[in-house]
Amino acid sequence: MAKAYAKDFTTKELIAAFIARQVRDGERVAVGAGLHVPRAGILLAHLLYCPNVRLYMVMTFTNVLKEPKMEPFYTVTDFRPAKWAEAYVLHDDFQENPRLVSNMFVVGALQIDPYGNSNLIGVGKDYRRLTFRGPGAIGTTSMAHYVDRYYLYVQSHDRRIFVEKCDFISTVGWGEGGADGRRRLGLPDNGPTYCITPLCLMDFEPQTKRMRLKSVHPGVTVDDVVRNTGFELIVPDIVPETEPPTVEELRVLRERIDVEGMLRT
Amino acid sequence: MAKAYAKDFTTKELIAAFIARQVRDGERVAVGAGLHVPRAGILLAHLLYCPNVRLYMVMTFTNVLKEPKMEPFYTVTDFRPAKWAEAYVLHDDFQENPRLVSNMFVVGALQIDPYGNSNLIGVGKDYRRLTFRGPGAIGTTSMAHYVDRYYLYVQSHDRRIFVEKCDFISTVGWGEGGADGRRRLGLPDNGPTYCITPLCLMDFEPQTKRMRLKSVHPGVTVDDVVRNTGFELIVPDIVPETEPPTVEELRVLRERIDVEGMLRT
Amino acid sequence: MALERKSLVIDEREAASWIRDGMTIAIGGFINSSHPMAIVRQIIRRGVRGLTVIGPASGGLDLDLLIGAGCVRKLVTAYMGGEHYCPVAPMFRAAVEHGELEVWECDEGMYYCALRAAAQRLPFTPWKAGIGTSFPEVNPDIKVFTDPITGEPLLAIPAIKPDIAIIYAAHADPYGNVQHIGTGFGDRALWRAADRTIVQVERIIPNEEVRRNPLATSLYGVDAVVRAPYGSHPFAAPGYYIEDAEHLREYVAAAMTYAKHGDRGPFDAYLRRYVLEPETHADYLEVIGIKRLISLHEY
Amino acid sequence: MALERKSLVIDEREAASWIRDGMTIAIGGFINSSHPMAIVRQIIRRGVRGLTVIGPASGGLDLDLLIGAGCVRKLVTAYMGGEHYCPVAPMFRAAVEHGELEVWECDEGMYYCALRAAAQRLPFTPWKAGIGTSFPEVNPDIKVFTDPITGEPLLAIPAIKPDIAIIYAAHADPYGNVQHIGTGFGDRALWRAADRTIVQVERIIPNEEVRRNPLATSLYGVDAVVRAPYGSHPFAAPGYYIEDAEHLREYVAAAMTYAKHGDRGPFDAYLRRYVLEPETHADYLEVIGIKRLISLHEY
Repeated sequence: MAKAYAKDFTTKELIAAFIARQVRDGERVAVGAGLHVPRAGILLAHLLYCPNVRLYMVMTFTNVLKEPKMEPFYTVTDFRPAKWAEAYVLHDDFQENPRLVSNMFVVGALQIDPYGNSNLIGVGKDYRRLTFRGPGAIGTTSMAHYVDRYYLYVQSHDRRIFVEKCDFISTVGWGEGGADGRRRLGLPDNGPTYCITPLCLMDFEPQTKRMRLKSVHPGVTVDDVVRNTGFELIVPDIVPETEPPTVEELRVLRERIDVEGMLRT
Repeated sequence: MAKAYAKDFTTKELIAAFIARQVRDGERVAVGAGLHVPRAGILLAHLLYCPNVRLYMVMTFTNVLKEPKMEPFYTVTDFRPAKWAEAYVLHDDFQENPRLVSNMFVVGALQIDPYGNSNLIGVGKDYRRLTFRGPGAIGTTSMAHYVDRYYLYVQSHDRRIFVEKCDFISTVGWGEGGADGRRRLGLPDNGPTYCITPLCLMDFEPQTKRMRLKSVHPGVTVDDVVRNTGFELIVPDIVPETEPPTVEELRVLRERIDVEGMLRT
Repeated sequence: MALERKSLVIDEREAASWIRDGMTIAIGGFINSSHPMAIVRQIIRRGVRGLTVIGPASGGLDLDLLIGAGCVRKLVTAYMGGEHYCPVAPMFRAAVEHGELEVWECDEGMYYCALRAAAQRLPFTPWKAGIGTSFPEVNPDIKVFTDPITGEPLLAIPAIKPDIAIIYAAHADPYGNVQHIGTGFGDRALWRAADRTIVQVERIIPNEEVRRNPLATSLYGVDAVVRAPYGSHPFAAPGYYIEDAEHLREYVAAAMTYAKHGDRGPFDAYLRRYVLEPETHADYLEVIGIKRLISLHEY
Repeated sequence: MALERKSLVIDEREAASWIRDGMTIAIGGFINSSHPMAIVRQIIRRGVRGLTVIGPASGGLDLDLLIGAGCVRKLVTAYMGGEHYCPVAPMFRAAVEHGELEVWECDEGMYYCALRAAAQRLPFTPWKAGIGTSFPEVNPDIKVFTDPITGEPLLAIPAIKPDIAIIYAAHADPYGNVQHIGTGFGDRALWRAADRTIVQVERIIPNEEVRRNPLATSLYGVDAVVRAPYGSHPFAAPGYYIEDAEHLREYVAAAMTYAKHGDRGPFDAYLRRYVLEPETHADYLEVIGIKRLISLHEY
């Protein structure tokens, strides 16, 4: 049966549907509080496709299959969603085996280079006198190391973010590139899978591990992407449009997950 | 006021009273299940002198000041004494900071050398074909490292235990001796304080860190000790008798701690 | 004569008096929740200077306030922000950009390695995540070394030892048995690493209540207990109240005026009104007002 | 069509079928308590050989039985005994003295270092306690190395990774949320280190009961759950029953006959009667008898 795609949706809803397709049933998946779009995508996967996902949410593990709708929460320390908890996760215990917390992870960034190395530390040539001090790496360095796959996710797409070289690297991507870019560093081969932006999806070309345009979101041209990317992007001859959410996905997203409409703006 | 010493007591009760004098108020003290005499000594200290001791007992922390009498227990996994628990201690968490579990520790041994190095691994020249396989180190190697002071404790005193050289060392004492015996190994200066046996108490002479006779138990001669020790012991000119329990200590021991009389045999 | 256990209860003034210039202190909680604010404000009132502060793995605006008040020389943390209230903590950002604050840069995994090394009295613990990043470059305390077993490169994360940890929890008995509501975030790691620990609580409970649920005892024995109802305000307290969004927005607006425009006026006014002028925690609560406080009760 | 969560409940036969010759398996509990005996006995029935067994930090007579039954090639543990029932586990002692069993010699601190390294996917973690002892000599996997920061000597304790951990707990829901009664000893460390975990429980409880007390959830998600009432017998089960002292004495007497006199008769008779002849865990319980079982209820 052909999928019934939705026609009227926002870019945020489109991205949530993409993220939903990345989740695999039975996995553990960390659900951030601050990143509303990835959170909605993971919950969408859970409610529609992955009943056995174990959600790591506000420092608890849970499964919300039976929840008719999710109330919103905005901070990782909001204790109210812990009412759904099946287990508490002590944050210090977490580091004993981060794989028990999540199989996939979403990493934000101030800067991203062509090989998917990313920076949350700050911007400036001199670490002792940064021109912009970032929030810090949070747990991204370690989580990206332990999960099976991670996703770069930014909420704007411009040449300040996508740069030839990050001023600092807080989470390693494919290193200096090449099929063995990570193995040369002595690291496992779990570099970033996709880079998700408000304009497009990008992946990494297997031989060079350089960023490659994979699809553009509706209304965005390849030129829009190229113009707003500060390094040379690999652009295939044919660049499809990003797969839209289905009618069912959009319904569940709006009725059960994003009840307050944060993704509709 | 002069202490009113008891007259009629067993060697086990004598040792319990000695151990009681080693405990300091406010400390954390691990109470083993299997070693009845040290356990009784620690409980005696708690009930008479150290109301703020935190007892680590059957994997819980507690304070039993208000208990009129302790019921006996024989295994570290007996869950019944956990009824007194103020906290549970996960055994894996324990190793995160062993000092949070105990400030003092009692170490048993199959063999002990003149510098207080001790062996729980086994007896034999070839580790691959031991003539007697011991129980293993348990946690003694690590606990003795972390506590402020530790005590060697054996339930018999003979030349098979007190040997010139241990076949294997599972808990390091004063190394190869000398005032800097442990510092030369890169270790802190918390080697064994006393060695407690059914015949006597021994300490370690400060310059050589060799074992030295400190006191003999009632009815034991210096010669009894020397004859049953397989290495040359430092014997001072005057060797006093071990300080007996007080009347009050003996009463509390018998009425509230050793109710089943294990120390009276 | 029956022996009695000694109460470890002190007030926030005595607790803050343990903190002296130049010490290394750890402050518990997580971003917008569970900070021992009665003690933090008293530390500011006392004018303590030159502190090395170990925040939670992810630090919040409590640390930002301490930085803005001039108490902090060096900060150990993997994140400094207020989530949706502000992406980067403003006074932190300004102090770093002006070269006035040293940061011990790490991620959360490395942070717990450093605390575990301190707790285990080890010089370091190894970590793999971070190979290929800038951490060993921006934090020279972190060394790349060769694993003695496999020969692969690893990071050596050195021990960081707090002289004193100051932790917020829901309850404690007078003898220092502490019970958190919820997970307690990384508070146990701070307690394990520190030489001494002070815990600030909403309520002091009887020892009998601790014994009723020993599974809930999160820190089995601390050195002092401070009672301060609403003591995490303006941050959340699991089981008691949510964060005071309006107050946090007021703080962020004041601090951002400095971070963006270099004007300390609004921040200093905040500091005077909420920290320096109230003499005690109870005085602070009067400034906030009971109406606001009860509006935050969790539901 | 409403989606449903998948039950992870299997029986002890299926659980034991996960264990294959030559695997590295971890078995939970502590000395005389909390061993997954229904699965252990089924492993013996299946005649599995060449196992590397990671016991608890301090191992008990459950492992002694596995050794006596010929399943074990190598054992990782810091202690092997039965406390006052027997100071050294008899079949263990005999196997070592005959050169038939390899021991990965460690103390409890080193044991958790090895498991943590496995859980954290690190080649090793460092440990200071043990410098000056025979451990690096009798266990060549443990290396003395020089700390890259201070230059002091340290032990490198290498990772030991269980393919499968088999753990006993009081309760689990059908989805693998596990709740211990009591501390759970070091079971969490085994679960964290292992690739897969099977938990054997007294009772399977509804998910709603798990949610009623999430603080009690000790292992948040395992791969399979086996229901086996009285499943730790003859060992204790916190909250359910104490150890069966009479049965343990019977075992020790049989095993000691071999250890002291080289006569396997009584041990083999024990093995036949209690392990090989009963086809299932329920059959084993019939051999023990309900009268004996209810006499062990904790009080």
